[in-house]
Amino acid sequence: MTYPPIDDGPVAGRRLYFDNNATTPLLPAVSDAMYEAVTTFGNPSSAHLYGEAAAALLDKARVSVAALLGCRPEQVVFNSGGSEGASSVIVGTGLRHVSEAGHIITSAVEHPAVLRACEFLRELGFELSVLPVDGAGRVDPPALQRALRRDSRLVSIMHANNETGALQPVDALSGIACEAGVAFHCDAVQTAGKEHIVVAEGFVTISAHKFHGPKGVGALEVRTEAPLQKLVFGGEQEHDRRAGTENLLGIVGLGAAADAARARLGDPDQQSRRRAIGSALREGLSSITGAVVNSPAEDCLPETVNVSFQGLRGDTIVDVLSARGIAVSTGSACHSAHLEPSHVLLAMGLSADLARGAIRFSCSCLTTRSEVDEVVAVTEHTVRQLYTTSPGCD
Amino acid sequence: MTYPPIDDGPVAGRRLYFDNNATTPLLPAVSDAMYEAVTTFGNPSSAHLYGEAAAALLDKARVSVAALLGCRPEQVVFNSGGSEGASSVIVGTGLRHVSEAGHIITSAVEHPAVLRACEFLRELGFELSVLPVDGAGRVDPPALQRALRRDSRLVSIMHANNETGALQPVDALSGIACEAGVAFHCDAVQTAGKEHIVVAEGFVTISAHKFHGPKGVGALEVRTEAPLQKLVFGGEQEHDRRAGTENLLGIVGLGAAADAARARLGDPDQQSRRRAIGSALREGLSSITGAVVNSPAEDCLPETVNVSFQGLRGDTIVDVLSARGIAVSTGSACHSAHLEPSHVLLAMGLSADLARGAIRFSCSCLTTRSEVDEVVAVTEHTVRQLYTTSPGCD
Amino acid sequence: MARFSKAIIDHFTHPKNVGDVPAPDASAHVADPVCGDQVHLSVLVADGRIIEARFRAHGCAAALGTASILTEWILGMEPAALARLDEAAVTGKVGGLTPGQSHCARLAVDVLQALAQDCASRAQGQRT
Amino acid sequence: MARFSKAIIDHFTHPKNVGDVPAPDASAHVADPVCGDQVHLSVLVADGRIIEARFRAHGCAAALGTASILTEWILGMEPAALARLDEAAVTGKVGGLTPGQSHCARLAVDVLQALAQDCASRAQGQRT
Ligand SMILES: Cc1ncc(COP(=O)(O)O)c(C=O)c1O
Ligand SMILES: Cc1ncc(COP(=O)(O)O)c(C=O)c1O
Repeated sequence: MTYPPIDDGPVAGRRLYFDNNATTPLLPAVSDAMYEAVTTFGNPSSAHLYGEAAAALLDKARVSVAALLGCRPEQVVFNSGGSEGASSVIVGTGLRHVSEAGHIITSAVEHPAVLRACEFLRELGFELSVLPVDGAGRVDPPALQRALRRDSRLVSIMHANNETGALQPVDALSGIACEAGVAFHCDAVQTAGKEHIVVAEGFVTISAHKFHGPKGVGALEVRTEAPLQKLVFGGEQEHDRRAGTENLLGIVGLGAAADAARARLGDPDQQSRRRAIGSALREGLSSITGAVVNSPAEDCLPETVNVSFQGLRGDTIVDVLSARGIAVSTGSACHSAHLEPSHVLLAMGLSADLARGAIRFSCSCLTTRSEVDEVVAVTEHTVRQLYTTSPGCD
Repeated sequence: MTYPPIDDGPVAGRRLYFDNNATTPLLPAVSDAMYEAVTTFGNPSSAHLYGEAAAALLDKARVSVAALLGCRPEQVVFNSGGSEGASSVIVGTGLRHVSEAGHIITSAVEHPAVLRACEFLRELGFELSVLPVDGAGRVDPPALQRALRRDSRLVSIMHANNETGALQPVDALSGIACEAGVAFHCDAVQTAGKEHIVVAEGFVTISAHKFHGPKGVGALEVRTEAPLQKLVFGGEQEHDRRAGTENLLGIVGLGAAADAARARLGDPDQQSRRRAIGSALREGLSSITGAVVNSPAEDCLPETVNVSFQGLRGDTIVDVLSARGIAVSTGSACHSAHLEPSHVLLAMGLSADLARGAIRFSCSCLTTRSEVDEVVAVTEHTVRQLYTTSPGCD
Repeated sequence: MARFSKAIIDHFTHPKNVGDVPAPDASAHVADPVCGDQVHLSVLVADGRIIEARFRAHGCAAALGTASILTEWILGMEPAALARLDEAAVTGKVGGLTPGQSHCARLAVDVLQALAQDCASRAQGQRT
Repeated sequence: MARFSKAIIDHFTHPKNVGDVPAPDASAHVADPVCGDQVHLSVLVADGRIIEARFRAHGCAAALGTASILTEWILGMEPAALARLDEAAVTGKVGGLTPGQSHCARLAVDVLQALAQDCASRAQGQRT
């Protein structure tokens, strides 16, 4: 796929987007569906033809998302994306139990949407257990079993890690929580549209823009009898679980993205192509001098390759690659001159230096083999140049 | 304007949309801006060219919204719409003061987004004062003064009422709260884009879809030093006040809608046209036998005319008009066979029967004079027919 | 499912047989205590069959449409047959009702039974 | 403002004068204790002017670009003049720095001053 050009790119012509875990471009089928829906402008709650036409689009999208997730349409609660999804379950749990507080369990490698919300609950008086991970970034199910207490209110563990692609055994984890009668939340933002999500019982958060839908729209799957506290109040939209006039265009886009993702998941050719592209990327990058691959070899999203270059800084590599028309990321948000090493890589046992040298390459279904080859070649050249420039090298 | 056709409308050709307080169609300038932005798909937080291009769109929209509101761009926090805006301030206040609780003040005519959130705070242990309104639906500023207590945490009063269009004296009300050192929130969802919003100091909630922007996107103006508790946790988007990957297309649409609204507000011709259309609608409806106009004659959005037909049911009139291709609403959400009279009209002193007979006609800048004449004629015909059918009439 | 069947829309936008039959052979008025909907039916009977029917109604649009449909449906029926029409029959006749409109079928059955009863008691009255 | 000036991008993608001058007349190495950025400069001086300069650097892309720019900028200057270049001058020369990159100007000023000092002390050493 050729990506749309961006103004003032210094490397004429080259545009390689390998930051699909940050966000993905809309598929043509998604933008077409949204274009078509622009004229259906009614409020889905309105009791007239304009409202009914809008409500029909909403229903259709709900069926599409339910089909992707393998749940019933009424178990789908549309919202504004992954951060709201996670916050609504976690902060909602805090609000429901605010007077007696209690205990919350999460893992050390969660996205800030989960970690920050859990830390907020700690401020409200809850106790927080943060389960450690092994070198592959995985939580050990028996560790969850041991951490559970009588006053545990919620277990929140992600499916695929956004920085490394490592998959958690969420089926086992949700089963353990469920058996103990504790509500389970799975942040499946990085798996939705890429892998089947197998959660025995619980809340599942997904976000459209990670699988070629629009940004700022997502869904919470409520596959549980556990109560869900409303966070956004107002009308009785979404079966009275999330108020506010619905983001109709965004939801139509989410529905179209879900349809396309379901087709990919069911297509063996697309799945083997996806694995082949991922392997080529992983092998190409791992052969570069100084490279240490941080993404586990097994049980990992093939489209995510997290790699550190010993002695180099990830943010510098990202900036030089960006100037060469290649979009990748450090995987951790970098807000200051002082580069914080990724909490995910530190939890996996990497040294701070190696963690600071990490960059994340992430593909999508639009990524081609020749793009992979080009990105590996340019990365190799860039890494070699940075080593040459380093004070300690020759 | 001719509205897009809707499938299966039984009155061939007629499509009159008079439910603009529920939601509005996108202006062509808005959908054009969104179409154009579809290819700028980067994540605004990403440190590469795709991210920078997306961040530039975000910045531009923020400047547009700030210009409409007359504030600084960094005072604008984008969110998912009016319900989130109101809930974030109110529930956020609840969370900040959850241990000691305190006192909250609102009015009897607020939108459910505010009322339900305030009632939730009452469940958390807060005391709630609900200020009454006069026959025009207005809060008396001295009543706010008297209601304020030392432990008051928040005053939340709307600008224009969504059912009647009545404007509250929010400048005076915010001044009183502010002088007492109490945070003020103004639900300006119905005024944004139609009237200048004059709030001395406080939080102001707006929603794009009420002024020809897309649904599911809005903004909170933070024109105050009062602290704002995050409700959606995660990254540091929106100056660390609202996490989550931004609804980029929606925000671009909101920005374009704000530009168009600012142009209308500054154009005396458009303003006098707007008032002329509103007067024609009001006069036409009020001359129908049995009509009682509930919208105040002064200090009211000209585009909103709430009218009751004595002895008739508003929901029935809405359904018959809808079958005739005319979209209006009862003004209050009707969820059951049992029609709840509007809490707004009851607070203004209407009898339950008269309140049940209310319907709301609401125009936008796209409404034409001939549409007004047609809607008045069809309403007159419909009302006469319903009177003829009624058991008590002849 | 659309909120209203085509038949109901036709009838509430263009109601048939509105008003009262002058000097009716039977009439009935029922009201739903919950939603407040009211239906009034009056008929002329000749040779043991309904030959004219008119309605008045107050309530939701579906109730109005249903009442109008009744006035056409029952023409030619024997009054006693009215009492055998049940909610399912009414719902089918009007082209379907949403759960929120099911009270319209109940109301229709109630008014038809009341009408059948009024016919019967007047016939009784004539006989005695 | 874009995150990097055109000059900085040019220099970090195509760095000039990477490495060490063999048998330098002066050299300097500074490190920022906060962000860990390091710059190493070495120069040849002839007739009281800098005639060759090379750098090595570790740090953010702006620091790398700035160091590369320095090696071209200081050619032809008298070593003593280096100590008079301040952060504003560096910032202007590199085409602007964002607030998050201002440490690059500080680092540049530090390494230039250290270099001027090294030149001065070596000249001192030759004279005595
Ligand atoms: C694992 C994970 N969880 C949550 C989020 C937050 O989703 P959103 O950006 O849609 O709020 C992201 C992405 O940003 C993510 O990768
Ligand atoms: C006065 C008022 N406040 C709040 C809202 C809620 O806004 P939104 O639907 O964007 O959540 C609305 C409209 O629905 C409104 O009219």
